[in-house]
Order: sequence, then C-alpha cells, then structure tokens
Amino acid sequence: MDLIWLIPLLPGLGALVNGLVGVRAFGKRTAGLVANAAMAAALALALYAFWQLLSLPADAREHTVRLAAWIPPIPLALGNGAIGGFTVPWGFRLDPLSGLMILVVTLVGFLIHVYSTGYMHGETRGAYARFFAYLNLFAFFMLVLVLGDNFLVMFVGWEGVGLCSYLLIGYYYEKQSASDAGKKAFIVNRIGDWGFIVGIFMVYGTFGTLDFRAVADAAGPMGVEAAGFGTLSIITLLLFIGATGKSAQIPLYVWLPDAMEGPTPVSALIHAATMVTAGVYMVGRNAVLFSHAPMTMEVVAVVGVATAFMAATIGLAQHDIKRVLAYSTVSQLGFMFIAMGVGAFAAGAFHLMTHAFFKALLFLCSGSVIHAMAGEQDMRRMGGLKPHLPITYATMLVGTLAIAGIPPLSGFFSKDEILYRAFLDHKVIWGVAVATALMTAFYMYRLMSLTFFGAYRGPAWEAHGGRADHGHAASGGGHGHGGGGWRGPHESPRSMTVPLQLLAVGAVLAGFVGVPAALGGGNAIEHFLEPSFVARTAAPPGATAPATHEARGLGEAAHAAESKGGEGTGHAAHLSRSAELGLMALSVLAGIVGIAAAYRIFVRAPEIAETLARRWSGAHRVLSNKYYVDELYGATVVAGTMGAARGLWAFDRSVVDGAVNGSGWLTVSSAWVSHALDKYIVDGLVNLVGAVLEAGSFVVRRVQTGLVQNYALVMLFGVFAFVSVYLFVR
Amino acid sequence: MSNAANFPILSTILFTPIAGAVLLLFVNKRQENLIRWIANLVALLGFLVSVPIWFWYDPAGPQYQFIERVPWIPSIGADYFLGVDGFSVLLVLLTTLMGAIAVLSSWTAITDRVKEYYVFLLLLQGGMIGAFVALDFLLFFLFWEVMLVPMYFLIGIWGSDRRLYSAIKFFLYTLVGSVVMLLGILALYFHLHDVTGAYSFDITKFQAMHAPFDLQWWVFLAFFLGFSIKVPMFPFHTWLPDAHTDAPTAGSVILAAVLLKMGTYGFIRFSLPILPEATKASIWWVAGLAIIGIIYGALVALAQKDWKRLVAYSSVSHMGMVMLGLIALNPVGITGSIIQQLNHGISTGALFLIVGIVYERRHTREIAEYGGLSKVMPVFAAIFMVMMLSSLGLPTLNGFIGEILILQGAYTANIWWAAVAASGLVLGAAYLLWLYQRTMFGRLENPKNEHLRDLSLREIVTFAPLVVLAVWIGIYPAPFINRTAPTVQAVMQRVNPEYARASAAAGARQAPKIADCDENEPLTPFTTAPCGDAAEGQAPPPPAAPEGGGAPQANPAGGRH
Amino acid sequence: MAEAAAFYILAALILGFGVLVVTAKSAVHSVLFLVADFLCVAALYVTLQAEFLAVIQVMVYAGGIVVLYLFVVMLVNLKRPPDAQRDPRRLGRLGAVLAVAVMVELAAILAVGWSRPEGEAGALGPSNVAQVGRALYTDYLIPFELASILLLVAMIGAILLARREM
Amino acid sequence: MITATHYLLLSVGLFSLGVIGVLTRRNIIIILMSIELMLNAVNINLVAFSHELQNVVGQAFAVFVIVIAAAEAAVGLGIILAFYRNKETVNIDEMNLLRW
Repeated sequence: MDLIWLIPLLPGLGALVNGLVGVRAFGKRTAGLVANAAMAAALALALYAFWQLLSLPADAREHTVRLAAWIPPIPLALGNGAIGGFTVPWGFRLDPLSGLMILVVTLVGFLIHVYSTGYMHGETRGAYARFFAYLNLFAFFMLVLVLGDNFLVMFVGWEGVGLCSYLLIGYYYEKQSASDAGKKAFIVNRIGDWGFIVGIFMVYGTFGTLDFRAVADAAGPMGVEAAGFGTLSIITLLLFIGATGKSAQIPLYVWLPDAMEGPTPVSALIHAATMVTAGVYMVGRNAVLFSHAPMTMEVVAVVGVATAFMAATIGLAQHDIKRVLAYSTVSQLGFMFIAMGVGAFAAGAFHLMTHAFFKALLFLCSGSVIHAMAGEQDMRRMGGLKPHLPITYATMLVGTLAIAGIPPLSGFFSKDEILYRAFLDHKVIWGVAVATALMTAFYMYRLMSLTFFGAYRGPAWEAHGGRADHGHAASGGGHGHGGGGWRGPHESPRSMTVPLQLLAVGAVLAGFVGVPAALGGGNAIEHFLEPSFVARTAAPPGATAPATHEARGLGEAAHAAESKGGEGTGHAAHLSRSAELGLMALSVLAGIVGIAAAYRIFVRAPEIAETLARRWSGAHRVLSNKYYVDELYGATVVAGTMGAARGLWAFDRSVVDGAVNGSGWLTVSSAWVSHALDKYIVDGLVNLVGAVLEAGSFVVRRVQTGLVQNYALVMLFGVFAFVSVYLFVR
Repeated sequence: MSNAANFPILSTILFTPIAGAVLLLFVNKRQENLIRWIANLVALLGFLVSVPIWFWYDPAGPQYQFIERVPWIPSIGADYFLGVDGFSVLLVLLTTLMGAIAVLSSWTAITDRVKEYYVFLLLLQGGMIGAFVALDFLLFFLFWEVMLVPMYFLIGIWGSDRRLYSAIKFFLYTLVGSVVMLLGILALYFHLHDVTGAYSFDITKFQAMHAPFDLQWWVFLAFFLGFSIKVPMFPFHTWLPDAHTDAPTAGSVILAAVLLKMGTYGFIRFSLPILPEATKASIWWVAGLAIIGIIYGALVALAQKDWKRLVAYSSVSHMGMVMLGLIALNPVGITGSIIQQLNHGISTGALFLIVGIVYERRHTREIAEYGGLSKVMPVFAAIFMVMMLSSLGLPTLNGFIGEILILQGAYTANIWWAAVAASGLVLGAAYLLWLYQRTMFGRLENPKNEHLRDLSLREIVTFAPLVVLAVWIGIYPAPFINRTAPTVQAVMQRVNPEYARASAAAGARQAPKIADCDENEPLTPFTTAPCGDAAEGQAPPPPAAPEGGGAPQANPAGGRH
Repeated sequence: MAEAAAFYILAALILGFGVLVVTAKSAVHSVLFLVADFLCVAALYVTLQAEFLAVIQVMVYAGGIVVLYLFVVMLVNLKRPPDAQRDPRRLGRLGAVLAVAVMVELAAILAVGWSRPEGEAGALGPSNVAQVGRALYTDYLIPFELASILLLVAMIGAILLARREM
Repeated sequence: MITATHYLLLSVGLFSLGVIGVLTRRNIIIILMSIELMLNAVNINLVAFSHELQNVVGQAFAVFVIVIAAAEAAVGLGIILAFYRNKETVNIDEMNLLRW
C-alpha cells in the first residue's frame, strides 16, 4: 500500500515512453502494448492496494503516502490572524472513496485501452502512439486526482485531465469542429476551475491546511450553517462551481456534448466514465464541508435535478448517437449531484461507479456501431443493425436496461437509492427525478430502436467494396479500414467486443454491492464508503441534534441500516419499509413505461414519432437545438468577451498608447512652436539688429575681397603703425 | 559547498560577457562564423561560471553573500560593491541562461552586421547581470542605464517593420522612468547623509534606514514610475508590445525574460524594504493597477492578430500577476512573485523563441498566415504545447506554482484580489488555446506552410533547458523556494514584521530540511500531518475548534500536532 | 677690411638676388635666383662665426626646400600665364609703398641708434657645431622634439594634400 | 668696421623685399619664395645678434626657423598642388573664395 503512488505513475511512464519515443519509433503493436501494459500494471496494483485496504478494520481504512514537499512551508496568515505555514506535499491517500475510484478508473480504463487498440487501428503509426500517450497521460492525471491527499494535488489531476480531455477531443486536430470543441472544453472547465481555485484559497485561509482529512476533521466540530451564508457555504459554493465545470452541470455543461468530437473510446473513458465524475468525487471528498453548508447543498440538489431534467429533454430529440449518450451522461451526472445535494454521498458515489460501467459500455457499443457503419453517427441513417452486430446489440441492450433502472441491473440499485433519498429530502426534487428517469428510459430505448430495429436506412454497400470511403470524411476519418472498401455493417474485432462483454458483466453485477436494506441487502457499499464522508472529530455537543442537515448527511447513512422500521427516534423523515418498496416500484415502473413508450413509438409505429414531432414542432425545434443555450452563450459570454477584447485593444491603441504618442507629439509640436517663436520673434530681433548692422557694414564689408594680399596688406598696416609708434612716440 | 577560497565569483560572472564583447571587437567582421562561435562559447561560459552560485549560496547564511567591495568614487561614497541574495542568484542564473539561449537562437536569424549584433548582445547581458549583483545604488543605476543602449540598437538595427519608432519609444519611455528614479535615489542619498553624516550609496544601509513618511512617499512615487515602466504596469505598458513586436527574436527573449524583471526586482530590492510605510500606504492602487493589468493584458491579447504582439500582451498580464503577488506583502505572495518572475522568463522567453522560429521561416507574424502546422512541424508543436501550457498555468508545469502562490498570497491580503485576478487564468487559457488552435490545428491550407522545416538540432537544444526547467519547477520547486527565503524574510522584516517574528520563532531557517523530508510515514491510521510538521512548530489550530470541545477519542486536526 | 669688403659684397649680392627673385617673370628663374640668394646668405653666416648654420642653410634651404620649389614649378604645367588675370581691387602698389615706408622707418630706427640688449657675454668658441648641439639638446630639447613632430606632421600633411586621389 | 647695425640694415632690406614680393606678385609660388626671403632676413637678424652677443642661442633659434620654413614650404606647396589640380591655376587673384 506504500506503493500507491506507483498507480498513477505507471501510466504516466507509459505516456512518457509513448510520447517521447513511441511517436517516432514504435510500431502500432509496440505502442499499444506499452500503453496496455502500463494500465494493466496499474490495475493490478490498484487491486492489490484495494485488497489490502479491505483487510484493514473499517475505521482504519486510510493510508497516506507522502513523497516529498511540493511547496515547502512558507509563513502565511490565516483568516483568524494566526500565522500558519503554507505547504503542500506530494501526498497520496488511499481510503474507501479513493479506493473505489482507482478501481473504477483502472478497470474501465484498462478495458477501454484494450478496446482502443482495435478501434484506432486505422490511424497512422505516429497518431496511434500519440493517442495512447494521451490516453495513458489521462489515466495518470485521473489517478492523481483521485489519490491526491490535498486540494492542490487533486487540482493537479483536475487540470491535468482537463488537458488530456482537450488533447483527445482535439485529436483530429485538422478538423475545425474538433479543435473548437477541445478548446471550448478547456476554457469552460477553466471557468469552473476559477471557482475551485478560489475555494482552495478560502480553505487554506480558513483551516490553515489543504489536506482533505485535516480540513474535514477541523470542519467537523464547526456548527452547521443552517441560518445563512457562512464561510463554509461560500467555500463549498465555490468548490461546486468547479464541480459544475468538470462534471458538466448547469450552467457549464455546454462543453460535454461538443466533446463527442473526440474518438469514441475517449468519450467513453473521459466523458462518461471517469473525468466528468471528478466533480462528483470532489464533492464527495469534501462531504464534511458540504454537509455543514445546507444552503449549498440545496443549490447542489437543485442544479443537479435541473441539469438531469434538461439534459434528458434534449436527449429526446437528438439524432447523433453519441450526442444522445452525451446528454444522457449530463443527465446521469445530474442524478449524482442530486444524491450529493440531498446528503446521500455514498449513493452518489455508488451511482458514479455503476454509471461508469454502463455508460462506458454504452459508449463503446456506440463506437462499435459507428465502426460498423464506417463513421456514420446519425441514427436516421442506421436501423436494423441487430443481425449484423449481435454482440454489440446484446451488450448495448444490457447497458440500456441498466441505465433505465430495470432490476436487477446495476443502474436500478444506485438510481433507486438516489430517488429514495431525494424523496426523503424534497418531494419536488424526487418528482422531477422520476420524470427524468422515465425520459431516460425512453430516449435510451429510442436509441436502441433507431439503431438496431426497424429497417436499414443507411447507405447501400457493394459486396466487393465499391464505396470506398463513405462516411470517413464526415467523421474525420477516425478509423478507416485500411485500403479496402466498406463492406457493410459488420461486427467489430475481438479486441473491441471482449471489453464490451466484460463491461456488460460489470453493468449487470456492479449493483449488487449496494443492495438496499429494504430488499434484504446490507448496502455494503455505503458502509464501506462511510468513513470517507465523516470527520473523525465528533460533532460538538450542541450540534448533534439529528434533525439537522448534518445528521441527515452524516448520521443517517451510517444508521440507515439499523434504524429501519421507525425505531430511529429523531429520524422524522425516515420511511417505512413498505413505503420504500413502493417508491422502488414506482421508479421501476417509470423505467418500464419509458421503454414501452419508446417501443410503441419507434418500433411498432414509427410514424407516430413524425406526427409528434410535427404537432409539437416548436418544442421539437427548441429541444433539437438544445434550448439555444450555445447560441445564448455565444451571444453573451463569448461575444461579450471578444467585444471587450477588441474594445480594449482599440482603447489601448488609441487612448493609452495615444497618450504616450500624444505626449510625444506634444513634445514635438511644442518644440515646433518654440521653434517658430524662436524663428520669428527671438530670431527676428536678432535679425533686426543684424539687418541694421548689415546695412551699416555694406561699405565696410567691401574690404572682404577674398584677395589674400589685401589681407596681408592690413597686417602690414599694423606693422607700419607699430613701427611708427616705436619710431615717433618713443 | 561554499565559496571557501573567496573567489570573486560575481565579478567573473559580470565580466565574462563583457570580456567576450571586447574580444569580438578584435575579430574581423567578415568572419561571421568565427564570430558566432566565439559569441556562443562566451555565452555558454558565462552560464557555466554562474552555475556555482546556485550551489554555493547558502540560504541559512547572511542575506547577501559573495560580497566584493572596492572603493569606486570615494569622494561621493560610491563603491564597487557586489553581492547576491537568493533572489538575485535566481535572476542572475536566469540571465546567464537566457543570454546563452538568446545567443544560440540567433545563429541563422542574424545575417546582417553579425559582429555588432553579438557585441551588443553580450554587452546587454553584462549590463543586466551588473544590475542584479550591484549592491551600490550608483553602480546599480549605472548598469540600469547601460542596459538601455544595446537594447536600443538591437531593436533599432535588427528589428522589423517599425523598428525605429519602437526603439525610440522604448528608449525614451524607460529613460523618463529612470531619470525620475535617479531623483529618488538622490533624495535618499542626501537623507542618508543627513542621518548618518556620511555619504554612501550602500544599498544595505538604505535598507536599514527609516526615512520619514513624506520622503518615503515621494521617493516611492519616483521609484514606482521608474520600475513600473520597466515591469510594465498597466498604464505604462504600451512600449512593450511595440518593442517586443519589432525586436529581433533574441531581443524579445531577453526583453521578456530578463529586462522586465528589472522592474519587479527593483520593487522587491528597493521599494519594499527601503520604503515600507509608503508601500503599505500604496497597496490599494498598486494592487488595483496590477489586477487591471492582468485582465486588461489578457483581454487585449485575445484581440491580437499578430502572434508576437499577442505574446507581448500576455507578458503584460503575467507581469501584473507578479506585481500582485509582490504587493500582497506576505511571504507566500512575494515568494510566488519571485518564482513567477522565473516562470515568466522561462515560458514567455520560450514563446518568443517559438514565434522567432516560424518568423525566421516565413517572415510573417500574422496568425492568419499559419494553421495546421502540427502536421509539418510535430516536434515544434509539442514544444509549443508544453510552453503554452506552462504559460497558462497548468499544474506540474512551472507557471502553476507561481500563480498559486501569488493568488494564495493575494487572497490573504484581500479576498477580492484573488477572486478577480484568478479570472485572468480563464482568459489566459482562452487566448493561448485560441492562438494554438489557429496556428497549429486545422487543415494546412496555406501552401507556403507545406514545406516548413521542423526544428533543427540547434533549435531543439535552445528549447531543451527551458522545458526541463518548466517541469522541474512545476514538480519540485522546493530548491527555488528555499533560496528565496532569505530575501523574503528580509523584506518581511521591513514591511510586515509579524511574519519575520513568526518565522524566526518557528525556525524558518530550517526550511530546507523540511523540504527534504521524503521518508514515508509509517502505516498508521492517523498520518495526516504534513511532512515536516515538527520543524514547522506551531501549525495552525483549526480556527473555530473549541478547545477540548471535541470527543476525547478524536485526534485533533493534523494528527501529531 | 676684408671683413667689411666681404660684408658689402655679400650684402649687395643678397639684396640684388632678392630683387631678382621678386621681380623675375618666370617662376623658374625666380627659383634659381633664390638659390643664389640662399648661398650668399650662407656665406654671410660663415663671416658671422655660424658655420653650422651655414651648412644647414646650404643643405636644407638650397638643397632641400628649393628643390621642392623647383619640382612644384615643374609640376604646375601652366596652360596660360599665371599672371594673366588681375583683380582690380588688389592694392599691390599701396603694399609696395607701405613696405618701403616700413623699411625706411626701420632703417631710421637703426640709424638713430638702438640700445644693445643686455646679455651674458658668452663666447662663441671654435667648435660651433658642438655649441649649437649642446644648446639644442639641453635647454631647447623640448622645442627641438616639438619641431621634429611639426616636421612629421607637415610631411604627412604635404603627402596627403599632394596625393592624387583625394 | 662692420657692426651689428649693418647686418640689421641688410636684414631690413631683405625683409622689405620679401614683403613687396608677397604683396605684389600674383604667382603664388613666387609669393611663397618671397616668404622664404623674409624668413632668411629674420635668420640674418638672429645670427647677427648671436655674433654680437657671443651667444649661441640665436643660432639655435635660426635652426628652428629653418625647420619652420621647411614645414611651411612643404605644406604650402602641397596646398598649391592640390589647388592647382582643382582650378588649373596658381594665380592668387583667382583664389578669392574666402570672401563675403
């Protein structure tokens, strides 16, 4: 366990090798092998570390490794006037939450690496190595993010994954939309990071340390800021701004759908399974802070539910298969934030994990479909692919059912837990969330229907490869099939289907670690994660009242299992088991209704869809244009900034520089004025005198004949005079 | 590791480039390659002789080390007085390194009047080193002015388009500042005479002097003008884009990497410690100008169509950041400011080199002329990427360390400073990424770009040390930070004595030891204590934690405190 | 008496050649008369116990300077007579009159009588060269060296002036 | 008895001849030669006094005068040559550029 720092480092080394040497020297096999070996080693180490962690007693599952001082101590005053030392170590910490995360990241990451070796095989040699270098680099930063034991190391990973996301979205850099999307992702993330980093400053100013555990333990005894906005509320709100950027929540979600410009494995790994959940992870990591700030919690929950709902509605009307999944991701992230906002941190992390499996699965399946269609992403040009892609179809169906919350697949357990906790917190949030779940099931099944069922609507193909590169141009040519022509939809190679099957297994089984008590399970994952969400310091005596938000956030999860059946004295908001089962049934029902509706509309009677779209053409247009949010941002934020930029540039040239040039001009012109003065007035006087003298000397100057001898004559006159004086006067 | 033999290392560093310049005078100007070789070797030698001070400087020793002192003009009390502290050690090393890089980068870029060019470049280097090592005010001023002349000619002779305008603007602007600064120096000089009865330009004496507030105020204004023009701060910045745009590549590199540091060096070395009260009275507007500079520079950079001018405006933004950290007047801010000065030298210097590379090949700086260069110049694209990321403050690269320290310091001084200034990071990402996208990404549409050469070995060598430094500072900045500690503490003693007291109490002199703590903690559940806590002394208690209010089984925050 | 005779003859020759130098039409003639004049002056020096100076006079003046003049006269190959143009404003006659007047006045002063300046009465020994040499290399060393520099400068100047491609 | 006065009278006569030559002749070469005459007159004067006072200093000065004369002749003739090349004349009346 002392070697946990190797877990991120191994992919980092892989990235270094591939980036420095591989790009020039490695063949595709070597490059892929290096990257996959690095990830496999990281996975093995992570598994071993996790196993060691499990072998510890539950309250001692925390291990910190500090490599060196990153920033050595520098004295700095704190908010309360005392002088602390600002110092940041290169520290890594393994605890249940980060343990779960490294498992998810390395496992899903490894599978996606394997998948990529098949998916990317059409790239040129250098680009292939570059892709794996980026992918490994991403794994490095993501693992740093989750393992960091303090805010700043986490921030390293946080920014680093943003960078990798930028690089990978813009992987097809010759394509304008791809590089635009990459840039958009980075900048929007940076806007979020603004909040994160200011939050970090406040954390240091308040607590005098950036270590997560120390901060949590220091915050534990502080009072819950139920009354209004205190320091903790502001800190958490700022941190949450960071989370909205990274995890694509309102108002900063706009980058994620565009990020689908990247290769599909990237979308699966970064923009579905891991990176986008960093915000959720960060909120969970600071659960103690958040649970002390109920106002922020409410903001988090509201933003989460609003995002979930909005993204789901947009997902209803998209035609691009990856965009549907992207909005689905945004929506599911919204679910996770609902969990965080209602204090169900463990449930959120649980959903994070299950989502990582089924969403990665869905993306990889979509990648397989796109691969089969030679780059086509528009679902209107697909259909009827089921017989061509049996494995993809089966695994994707599993993913769809999981996300729709059909028991006993993984999505059911995690989503149901969130809905249940939301119900306890606020009925409206719950209601919207259930509606969102219904829509989720609907649009996911719509996706399935349009892709796999019905009649084939795609381009025709010739048996012997006539249509050489249809679709390649449209997709940026991610995966050309060598020189051969496209031979119609076909199942993907084994390197792609095996990861699909493995992920499908995960999507089915992952939920069983968190079977709720109501179904007779022990909700093992919540108990496991619990220590990561609480301060080790007990709450001060006055703050133990269980009705407070803190109690809900911290106490309840811990006591949830044994306090079933109304025995929990203060747990007014707790429900009976039957009510809990009822809610569960309701959420399952929502999923089934959604699927059924989609089946009815898109499989049985496709014309209904068109009728609906015509009847509600206004709404349809709004939805398919994503509520015009991009346009709105373009018109306000982007145009505003660029306008300000151009305005200031003009200002700089004309006013600031103008002042400088003006003073230069002033100097020159005043010199000119004084020159004129000099010339006509001062000089004029002089010239007047001169003119008088000139007139007077007109006669005299005739002496100046230019004849040397006449001048000598004058000398002689002088001699004559002197000699005469000597002769006569003496 | 110390300068046991009392070797006059500073004079050696100072006169190596000057001697090289004199040597070049005796070389026939037609032998251009010989001249290039000599200049490169001299510059490399100049860097090598400066390396020992990195190792010999002892952060635990007195503030100024390697002192050399010989009477110069005894009648007015001016001495040839050299000495460096950690801050100047870093800047001297930066100067010699960037000087060597600038000389190397000019190998093929300069084909006209080669001899004069290298003579000026080496003279300039000597002047800059002199300004950083002088501990005599008059000597400092001498070198400060000496720098102007070679730079003027570098821009004026080897520059592009509007070089004369830019050169004259640069010269006049900085000259105005330095004249006013000279008045300030003289005012202090006569005041020192009034107090001690002796005439002296000894900077250490000024730093120990307590001038009355009125005098401080006026001298601060005078110094402010001189230094802030050099930095440059917001309303005085317009010479910079012009000078940068029209200067030859090496000139831009030196200008950005070293010359701008003169201003901030002046603030930290003179304004803050000599005029503490006036500084404290001016915090608000100086910080205001710094923040305006950050945002303004970034926004204007966003609107640029000229590659080099964009980088120049990013300089304005970054130097605003440096000023903000400095005026926060706390150790973290000033440390960050110093580190960021190095960072700015490294990353912006590299960015100018990058522009120079393509300018040499295509003779245009219009961003619109480029696009898709990644395809033809992959190595170049990779280096540009690293340097761009370093400039926009990506963690694990150098820019981040400086910015985080500065902003943390600014936060401690005032929350809003940090909040507003941090938005500069967003804008920084915007203009740099957009620049990168417009030049490197996209389709290679301009046929003139189709056959651009990728970097030659010589060009890779010019970038290599910068990349290594960027990563080193990003990942392990402790050696740099430790070397700044004596300077920061000396400044704190004057402007914010509480910190000096606190760090004296906590034994901040032991800082290097803390930094080297790298053994892993034993496997216990409570290992949250930051490495080296014991030496740090009283780590801050959680502010709102009621003493003893917690449950007994709970270990207080920070484990072993 | 021989001394007096020598003086008068020499004086007459000196003045006579002087008149010829000034009045000769041709510059070449003028130069030749000048040589003769200088030789007479050298002879006069011998009578005045200044043998060294006499030698110098012959070598430098007659041998060096005048040859220089001769060269220049030859080099200046005139296509038209040098005196062809005459500026009416030149007051040549007035100059001649004035010169004669000055001469008369000076002669009058000499005739009226002049007081012999006080000076330590040394002795011009037989070894005139040694005496002059001692004076030049002891008391007048610095002027002597300066004179050498002057000659050097004049030489360089003359070369530079007379060089063809200016 | 030949006294110093005689020599001085000779000197005066020769000097005046030189002056007349300088003032009346137009050929600049002859003017220069007249100057040589004047210098010789001075030398006669110096040597006469040297003899009269039995002091060698006068002769030393005469040596210097000869030096000056040589220098003057060299530079003067150089100027004449240069001028001649430009204007093809040695007539002093045509050298009248130095006027109002």
